[in-house]
Amino acid sequence: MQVKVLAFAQMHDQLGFREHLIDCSPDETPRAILSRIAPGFAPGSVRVALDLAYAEWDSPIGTATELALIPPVSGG
Amino acid sequence: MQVKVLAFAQMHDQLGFREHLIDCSPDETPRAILSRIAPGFAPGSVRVALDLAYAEWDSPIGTATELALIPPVSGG
Amino acid sequence: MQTHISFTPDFINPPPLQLPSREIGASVEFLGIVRELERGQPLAGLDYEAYIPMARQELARLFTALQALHPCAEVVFIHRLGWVPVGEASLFIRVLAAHRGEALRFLEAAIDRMKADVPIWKRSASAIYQRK
Amino acid sequence: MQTHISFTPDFINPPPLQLPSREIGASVEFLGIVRELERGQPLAGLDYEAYIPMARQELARLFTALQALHPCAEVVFIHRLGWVPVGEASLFIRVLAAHRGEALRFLEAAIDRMKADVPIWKRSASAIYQRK
Repeated sequence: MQVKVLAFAQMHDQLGFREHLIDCSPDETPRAILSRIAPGFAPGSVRVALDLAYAEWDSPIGTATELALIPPVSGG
Repeated sequence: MQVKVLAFAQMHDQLGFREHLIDCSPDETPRAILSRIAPGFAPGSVRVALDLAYAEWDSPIGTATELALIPPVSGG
Repeated sequence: MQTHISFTPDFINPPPLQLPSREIGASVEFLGIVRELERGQPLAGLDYEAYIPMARQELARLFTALQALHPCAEVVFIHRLGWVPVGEASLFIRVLAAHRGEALRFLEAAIDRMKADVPIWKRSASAIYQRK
Repeated sequence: MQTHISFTPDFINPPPLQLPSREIGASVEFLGIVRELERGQPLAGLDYEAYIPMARQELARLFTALQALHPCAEVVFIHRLGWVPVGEASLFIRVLAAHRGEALRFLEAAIDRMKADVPIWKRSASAIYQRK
Protein backbone atom coordinates (compact mmCIF):
# COMPACT_ATOMS: atom_id res chain seq x y z
CA MET A 1 0.00 0.00 0.00
CA GLN A 2 0.93 3.63 -0.33
CA VAL A 3 0.27 6.66 1.84
CA LYS A 4 0.37 10.26 0.66
CA VAL A 5 2.47 12.34 3.05
CA LEU A 6 1.54 16.04 3.16
CA ALA A 7 3.87 18.66 4.65
CA PHE A 8 2.53 22.10 5.59
CA ALA A 9 4.15 25.39 6.59
CA GLN A 10 7.48 24.83 8.40
CA MET A 11 7.31 21.09 7.66
CA HIS A 12 7.20 21.92 3.96
CA ASP A 13 10.33 24.07 4.43
CA GLN A 14 12.06 21.40 6.47
CA LEU A 15 11.27 18.39 4.27
CA GLY A 16 11.33 20.18 0.94
CA PHE A 17 8.08 18.69 -0.43
CA ARG A 18 4.38 19.34 -0.13
CA GLU A 19 3.24 15.87 -1.13
CA HIS A 20 5.12 12.61 -1.30
CA LEU A 21 3.79 9.10 -2.01
CA ILE A 22 5.41 6.51 0.24
CA ASP A 23 5.25 2.73 0.18
CA CYS A 24 4.26 1.40 3.57
CA SER A 25 2.35 -1.29 5.42
CA PRO A 26 -0.76 -0.91 7.63
CA ASP A 27 1.12 -1.83 10.78
CA GLU A 28 3.70 0.92 10.37
CA THR A 29 3.38 3.97 12.58
CA PRO A 30 3.64 7.58 11.39
CA ARG A 31 6.89 7.86 13.36
CA ALA A 32 8.39 4.87 11.52
CA ILE A 33 7.28 6.19 8.12
CA LEU A 34 8.80 9.60 8.82
CA SER A 35 12.05 8.10 10.02
CA ARG A 36 12.40 6.48 6.60
CA ILE A 37 11.81 9.63 4.56
CA ALA A 38 13.44 12.07 6.96
CA PRO A 39 16.11 10.28 8.99
CA GLY A 40 16.64 12.02 12.32
CA PHE A 41 13.20 13.69 12.26
CA ALA A 42 11.75 14.22 15.74
CA PRO A 43 8.10 15.33 15.95
CA GLY A 44 8.59 17.87 18.75
CA SER A 45 5.50 20.10 18.55
CA VAL A 46 4.50 18.72 15.14
CA ARG A 47 1.28 16.70 15.18
CA VAL A 48 0.25 14.05 12.71
CA ALA A 49 -3.13 13.56 11.05
CA LEU A 50 -4.42 10.47 9.27
CA ASP A 51 -7.24 10.91 6.76
CA LEU A 52 -8.09 14.42 8.06
CA ALA A 53 -8.11 13.63 11.79
CA TYR A 54 -5.41 14.04 14.41
CA ALA A 55 -3.70 10.72 15.16
CA GLU A 56 -0.90 9.27 17.28
CA TRP A 57 2.71 9.13 16.20
CA ASP A 58 3.04 5.63 17.60
CA SER A 59 -0.18 3.91 16.47
CA PRO A 60 -0.29 1.95 13.22
CA ILE A 61 -1.67 3.87 10.28
CA GLY A 62 -4.02 1.03 9.29
CA THR A 63 -5.93 1.83 6.12
CA ALA A 64 -5.19 5.54 6.09
CA THR A 65 -4.30 6.93 2.67
CA GLU A 66 -3.25 10.44 3.71
CA LEU A 67 -0.73 11.33 6.42
CA ALA A 68 -0.36 15.04 7.16
CA LEU A 69 2.37 16.73 9.17
CA ILE A 70 0.82 19.57 11.15
CA PRO A 71 3.26 22.04 12.70
CA PRO A 72 1.79 24.36 15.38
CA VAL A 73 -1.21 26.06 13.81
CA SER A 74 -1.66 29.85 13.73
CA GLY A 75 -4.87 30.67 11.89
CA GLY A 76 -6.96 33.76 12.54
CA MET B 1 -36.50 78.86 41.18
CA GLN B 2 -38.06 76.21 38.99
CA VAL B 3 -37.06 72.69 38.09
CA LYS B 4 -38.24 70.80 35.03
CA VAL B 5 -39.45 67.33 36.04
CA LEU B 6 -39.19 64.69 33.30
CA ALA B 7 -41.07 61.39 33.49
CA PHE B 8 -40.06 58.47 31.27
CA ALA B 9 -41.63 55.13 30.42
CA GLN B 10 -43.74 53.78 33.30
CA MET B 11 -43.27 57.05 35.22
CA HIS B 12 -44.88 58.86 32.32
CA ASP B 13 -47.83 56.46 32.52
CA GLN B 14 -48.07 56.78 36.27
CA LEU B 15 -47.79 60.57 36.53
CA GLY B 16 -49.57 61.44 33.30
CA PHE B 17 -47.00 63.96 32.06
CA ARG B 18 -43.67 63.93 30.26
CA GLU B 19 -42.49 67.34 31.44
CA HIS B 20 -43.69 69.52 34.27
CA LEU B 21 -42.22 72.79 35.54
CA ILE B 22 -42.30 72.97 39.34
CA ASP B 23 -41.55 75.82 41.72
CA CYS B 24 -39.00 74.74 44.30
CA SER B 25 -36.06 75.86 46.42
CA PRO B 26 -32.44 74.67 46.26
CA ASP B 27 -32.63 72.94 49.61
CA GLU B 28 -35.55 70.74 48.64
CA THR B 29 -34.83 67.09 47.89
CA PRO B 30 -36.17 65.17 44.89
CA ARG B 31 -38.29 63.15 47.30
CA ALA B 32 -39.90 66.28 48.73
CA ILE B 33 -40.58 67.72 45.30
CA LEU B 34 -42.19 64.49 44.12
CA SER B 35 -44.35 64.25 47.22
CA ARG B 36 -45.82 67.63 46.29
CA ILE B 37 -46.68 66.75 42.70
CA ALA B 38 -47.52 63.08 43.29
CA PRO B 39 -48.75 62.61 46.85
CA GLY B 40 -48.09 59.07 48.02
CA PHE B 41 -45.37 58.47 45.44
CA ALA B 42 -42.67 56.05 46.65
CA PRO B 43 -39.53 55.72 44.53
CA GLY B 44 -39.21 51.94 44.83
CA SER B 45 -36.91 50.96 41.94
CA VAL B 46 -37.22 54.37 40.28
CA ARG B 47 -34.00 56.39 40.27
CA VAL B 48 -33.69 60.14 40.05
CA ALA B 49 -31.28 62.16 37.90
CA LEU B 50 -30.36 65.82 38.27
CA ASP B 51 -28.99 67.62 35.22
CA LEU B 52 -28.26 64.35 33.38
CA ALA B 53 -26.55 62.47 36.23
CA TYR B 54 -27.93 59.99 38.74
CA ALA B 55 -28.57 61.66 42.11
CA GLU B 56 -29.93 60.87 45.57
CA TRP B 57 -33.59 61.05 46.48
CA ASP B 58 -32.71 62.66 49.81
CA SER B 59 -30.02 65.20 48.87
CA PRO B 60 -30.97 68.81 48.08
CA ILE B 61 -31.32 69.56 44.39
CA GLY B 62 -29.16 72.70 44.64
CA THR B 63 -28.94 74.51 41.33
CA ALA B 64 -30.21 71.66 39.17
CA THR B 65 -32.67 72.72 36.49
CA GLU B 66 -33.76 69.28 35.31
CA LEU B 67 -35.00 66.41 37.48
CA ALA B 68 -35.63 63.14 35.65
CA LEU B 69 -37.51 60.12 36.96
CA ILE B 70 -35.77 56.99 35.69
CA PRO B 71 -37.68 53.75 36.07
CA PRO B 72 -35.64 50.54 35.60
CA VAL B 73 -33.92 50.83 32.25
CA SER B 74 -34.19 48.20 29.52
CA GLY B 75 -32.22 49.32 26.48
CA GLY B 76 -30.64 46.97 24.01
CA MET C 1 -10.39 56.20 21.90
CA GLN C 2 -12.84 57.55 19.35
CA THR C 3 -16.47 57.21 20.36
CA HIS C 4 -19.52 57.69 18.16
CA ILE C 5 -22.88 57.61 19.92
CA SER C 6 -26.10 58.08 18.03
CA PHE C 7 -29.83 57.47 18.23
CA THR C 8 -32.02 57.02 15.20
CA PRO C 9 -35.70 56.41 14.45
CA ASP C 10 -34.68 54.58 11.26
CA PHE C 11 -33.51 51.11 10.30
CA ILE C 12 -29.91 50.72 11.48
CA ASN C 13 -27.44 50.53 8.62
CA PRO C 14 -24.04 49.81 10.14
CA PRO C 15 -21.58 52.43 8.88
CA PRO C 16 -18.79 51.14 6.60
CA LEU C 17 -15.76 49.91 8.47
CA GLN C 18 -12.91 52.41 8.43
CA LEU C 19 -9.80 51.56 10.37
CA PRO C 20 -8.34 54.46 12.36
CA SER C 21 -4.83 52.98 12.25
CA ARG C 22 -2.72 50.08 11.00
CA GLU C 23 -2.70 48.69 14.53
CA ILE C 24 -6.30 47.44 14.53
CA GLY C 25 -6.34 43.65 14.77
CA ALA C 26 -9.97 43.04 15.68
CA SER C 27 -13.36 44.41 14.81
CA VAL C 28 -16.28 43.06 16.81
CA GLU C 29 -19.82 43.99 15.90
CA PHE C 30 -22.99 43.33 17.80
CA LEU C 31 -26.55 43.63 16.55
CA GLY C 32 -29.33 43.32 19.09
CA ILE C 33 -32.39 42.15 17.18
CA VAL C 34 -36.02 42.21 18.29
CA ARG C 35 -37.26 38.63 18.71
CA GLU C 36 -40.78 37.42 18.29
CA LEU C 37 -41.00 35.68 21.66
CA GLU C 38 -40.21 37.66 24.77
CA ARG C 39 -41.15 35.91 28.01
CA GLY C 40 -43.30 33.49 26.02
CA GLN C 41 -45.51 36.20 24.51
CA PRO C 42 -45.46 36.66 20.73
CA LEU C 43 -44.64 40.25 19.77
CA ALA C 44 -44.88 42.24 16.57
CA GLY C 45 -42.11 44.52 17.78
CA LEU C 46 -40.92 46.74 20.60
CA ASP C 47 -41.20 50.42 21.25
CA TYR C 48 -38.07 52.19 22.50
CA GLU C 49 -37.63 55.54 24.19
CA ALA C 50 -34.60 57.24 25.67
CA TYR C 51 -33.62 60.23 27.73
CA ILE C 52 -31.19 61.09 24.97
CA PRO C 53 -28.92 63.75 26.52
CA MET C 54 -28.43 61.71 29.69
CA ALA C 55 -28.04 58.48 27.72
CA ARG C 56 -25.25 60.09 25.68
CA GLN C 57 -23.53 61.25 28.84
CA GLU C 58 -23.86 57.90 30.61
CA LEU C 59 -22.58 56.05 27.55
CA ALA C 60 -19.60 58.38 27.18
CA ARG C 61 -18.77 57.92 30.86
CA LEU C 62 -19.20 54.15 30.63
CA PHE C 63 -16.97 53.92 27.52
CA THR C 64 -14.26 55.97 29.23
CA ALA C 65 -14.38 53.71 32.28
CA LEU C 66 -14.23 50.56 30.13
CA GLN C 67 -11.37 51.96 28.07
CA ALA C 68 -9.23 51.90 31.21
CA LEU C 69 -10.00 48.19 31.69
CA HIS C 70 -10.02 47.01 28.07
CA PRO C 71 -8.10 49.44 25.85
CA CYS C 72 -9.81 49.88 22.49
CA ALA C 73 -9.33 52.26 19.58
CA GLU C 74 -12.90 53.04 18.60
CA VAL C 75 -16.47 52.35 19.58
CA VAL C 76 -19.55 53.03 17.45
CA PHE C 77 -22.89 52.85 19.27
CA ILE C 78 -26.24 53.24 17.51
CA HIS C 79 -29.56 52.70 19.29
CA ARG C 80 -32.81 52.79 17.40
CA LEU C 81 -35.79 54.54 19.02
CA GLY C 82 -39.52 54.33 18.41
CA TRP C 83 -41.11 51.24 16.95
CA VAL C 84 -38.75 48.39 15.99
CA PRO C 85 -40.44 45.41 14.32
CA VAL C 86 -39.43 41.81 15.00
CA GLY C 87 -36.37 40.85 12.94
CA GLU C 88 -34.86 44.34 12.89
CA ALA C 89 -32.01 45.62 15.03
CA SER C 90 -32.59 47.91 17.98
CA LEU C 91 -28.87 48.21 18.79
CA PHE C 92 -25.57 48.20 16.92
CA ILE C 93 -22.17 48.33 18.59
CA ARG C 94 -18.81 48.07 16.85
CA VAL C 95 -15.56 47.93 18.80
CA LEU C 96 -12.13 48.17 17.19
CA ALA C 97 -9.01 47.17 19.09
CA ALA C 98 -5.53 45.81 18.58
CA HIS C 99 -6.56 42.49 20.11
CA ARG C 100 -9.80 40.52 20.04
CA GLY C 101 -9.81 39.89 23.80
CA GLU C 102 -10.05 43.58 24.59
CA ALA C 103 -12.66 44.19 21.92
CA LEU C 104 -14.83 41.31 23.17
CA ARG C 105 -14.45 42.27 26.84
CA PHE C 106 -15.26 45.88 26.07
CA LEU C 107 -18.31 44.96 24.00
CA GLU C 108 -19.73 42.59 26.57
CA ALA C 109 -19.21 44.97 29.49
CA ALA C 110 -20.61 47.87 27.48
CA ILE C 111 -23.85 45.97 26.83
CA ASP C 112 -24.14 44.83 30.46
CA ARG C 113 -23.60 48.31 31.84
CA MET C 114 -25.88 49.90 29.27
CA LYS C 115 -28.64 47.53 30.35
CA ALA C 116 -28.07 48.50 33.98
CA ASP C 117 -27.62 52.26 33.83
CA VAL C 118 -28.31 53.97 30.52
CA PRO C 119 -31.77 55.59 30.39
CA ILE C 120 -33.28 53.72 27.47
CA TRP C 121 -36.51 51.77 27.75
CA LYS C 122 -38.19 49.12 25.66
CA ARG C 123 -41.84 48.25 25.85
CA SER C 124 -43.93 45.71 24.04
CA ALA C 125 -47.02 46.85 22.18
CA SER C 126 -49.19 44.91 24.60
CA ALA C 127 -47.64 46.71 27.59
CA ILE C 128 -48.21 50.05 25.90
CA TYR C 129 -51.79 49.10 25.14
CA GLN C 130 -52.45 47.99 28.70
CA ARG C 131 -51.42 51.31 30.19
CA LYS C 132 -54.33 53.12 28.50
CA MET D 1 -27.45 24.93 13.70
CA GLN D 2 -26.55 26.00 10.19
CA THR D 3 -22.84 26.22 9.51
CA HIS D 4 -21.13 27.83 6.54
CA ILE D 5 -17.38 27.29 6.27
CA SER D 6 -15.38 28.74 3.44
CA PHE D 7 -11.86 29.69 2.38
CA THR D 8 -11.10 32.38 -0.13
CA PRO D 9 -8.03 33.93 -1.76
CA ASP D 10 -9.98 37.20 -2.12
CA PHE D 11 -10.83 40.20 0.04
CA ILE D 12 -13.47 39.10 2.54
CA ASN D 13 -16.85 40.68 1.92
CA PRO D 14 -19.12 39.65 4.78
CA PRO D 15 -22.28 38.15 3.29
CA PRO D 16 -25.51 40.09 3.90
CA LEU D 17 -27.22 39.26 7.16
CA GLN D 18 -30.19 36.97 6.68
CA LEU D 19 -32.01 35.80 9.77
CA PRO D 20 -32.96 32.10 9.71
CA SER D 21 -35.89 32.68 12.09
CA ARG D 22 -37.80 35.26 14.08
CA GLU D 23 -36.11 33.98 17.23
CA ILE D 24 -32.69 35.50 16.53
CA GLY D 25 -31.90 38.13 19.16
CA ALA D 26 -28.18 38.62 18.61
CA SER D 27 -25.76 38.74 15.72
CA VAL D 28 -22.09 38.92 16.65
CA GLU D 29 -19.47 39.43 13.97
CA PHE D 30 -15.74 39.21 14.26
CA LEU D 31 -13.14 40.40 11.78
CA GLY D 32 -9.54 39.45 12.41
CA ILE D 33 -7.42 42.08 10.68
CA VAL D 34 -3.72 41.91 9.82
CA ARG D 35 -1.85 44.48 11.92
CA GLU D 36 1.33 46.24 10.96
CA LEU D 37 3.23 45.34 14.11
CA GLU D 38 3.50 41.71 15.11
CA ARG D 39 5.99 41.05 17.91
CA GLY D 40 7.49 44.50 17.32
CA GLN D 41 8.35 43.83 13.67
CA PRO D 42 6.66 45.98 11.01
CA LEU D 43 4.92 43.84 8.40
CA ALA D 44 3.43 44.50 4.99
CA GLY D 45 1.10 41.56 5.41
CA LEU D 46 0.83 37.89 6.25
CA ASP D 47 0.73 34.79 4.13
CA TYR D 48 -1.84 32.14 5.07
CA GLU D 49 -2.09 28.52 4.12
CA ALA D 50 -4.47 25.78 5.20
CA TYR D 51 -4.98 22.06 4.95
CA ILE D 52 -8.44 22.83 3.69
CA PRO D 53 -10.29 19.49 3.87
CA MET D 54 -9.04 18.82 7.39
CA ALA D 55 -9.65 22.43 8.45
CA ARG D 56 -13.27 22.09 7.30
CA GLN D 57 -13.67 18.89 9.22
CA GLU D 58 -12.06 20.24 12.40
CA LEU D 59 -14.18 23.40 12.22
CA ALA D 60 -17.37 21.42 11.72
CA ARG D 61 -16.49 19.22 14.68
CA LEU D 62 -15.57 22.21 16.82
CA PHE D 63 -18.81 24.04 15.98
CA THR D 64 -20.86 20.96 16.83
CA ALA D 65 -19.08 20.65 20.17
CA LEU D 66 -19.59 24.34 20.95
CA GLN D 67 -23.23 24.18 19.95
CA ALA D 68 -23.82 21.81 22.86
CA LEU D 69 -22.30 24.35 25.27
CA HIS D 70 -23.60 27.60 23.76
CA PRO D 71 -26.67 26.93 21.58
CA CYS D 72 -26.62 29.08 18.46
CA ALA D 73 -28.69 29.16 15.28
CA GLU D 74 -26.04 29.83 12.65
CA VAL D 75 -22.33 30.31 12.21
CA VAL D 76 -20.60 31.73 9.15
CA PHE D 77 -16.83 31.22 8.99
CA ILE D 78 -14.65 32.66 6.22
CA HIS D 79 -10.86 32.45 6.30
CA ARG D 80 -8.76 34.16 3.68
CA LEU D 81 -5.71 32.32 2.31
CA GLY D 82 -2.60 33.50 0.51
CA TRP D 83 -1.29 37.01 0.94
CA VAL D 84 -3.31 39.34 3.18
CA PRO D 85 -2.00 42.91 3.37
CA VAL D 86 -2.00 44.94 6.59
CA GLY D 87 -5.43 46.48 7.21
CA GLU D 88 -7.39 43.68 5.54
CA ALA D 89 -9.25 40.86 7.24
CA SER D 90 -7.89 37.34 7.34
CA LEU D 91 -10.91 35.98 9.21
CA PHE D 92 -14.64 36.64 9.43
CA ILE D 93 -16.99 34.87 11.82
CA ARG D 94 -20.68 35.64 12.32
CA VAL D 95 -22.71 33.92 15.00
CA LEU D 96 -26.50 34.21 15.28
CA ALA D 97 -28.31 33.17 18.43
CA ALA D 98 -31.39 33.91 20.48
CA HIS D 99 -29.27 35.55 23.18
CA ARG D 100 -26.08 37.60 23.07
CA GLY D 101 -24.38 35.60 25.84
CA GLU D 102 -24.47 32.41 23.82
CA ALA D 103 -23.35 34.14 20.63
CA LEU D 104 -20.41 35.81 22.39
CA ARG D 105 -19.37 32.64 24.24
CA PHE D 106 -19.58 30.62 21.03
CA LEU D 107 -17.57 33.17 19.06
CA GLU D 108 -14.83 33.47 21.62
CA ALA D 109 -14.47 29.73 22.12
CA ALA D 110 -14.56 29.13 18.35
CA ILE D 111 -11.62 31.50 17.84
CA ASP D 112 -9.65 30.02 20.74
CA ARG D 113 -10.14 26.46 19.56
CA MET D 114 -9.46 27.34 15.93
CA LYS D 115 -6.16 28.84 17.00
CA ALA D 116 -5.30 25.65 18.88
CA ASP D 117 -6.40 22.91 16.52
CA VAL D 118 -7.47 23.94 13.03
CA PRO D 119 -4.74 23.40 10.42
CA ILE D 120 -4.28 26.96 9.20
CA TRP D 121 -0.94 28.74 9.27
CA LYS D 122 0.11 32.35 9.00
CA ARG D 123 3.61 33.49 8.16
CA SER D 124 5.15 36.90 7.80
CA ALA D 125 6.95 37.75 4.59
CA SER D 126 10.22 38.00 6.52
CA ALA D 127 9.81 34.47 7.90
CA ILE D 128 9.09 33.16 4.42
CA TYR D 129 12.14 34.97 3.09
CA GLN D 130 14.39 33.65 5.83
CA ARG D 131 13.63 30.03 5.06
CA LYS D 132 15.26 30.29 1.63
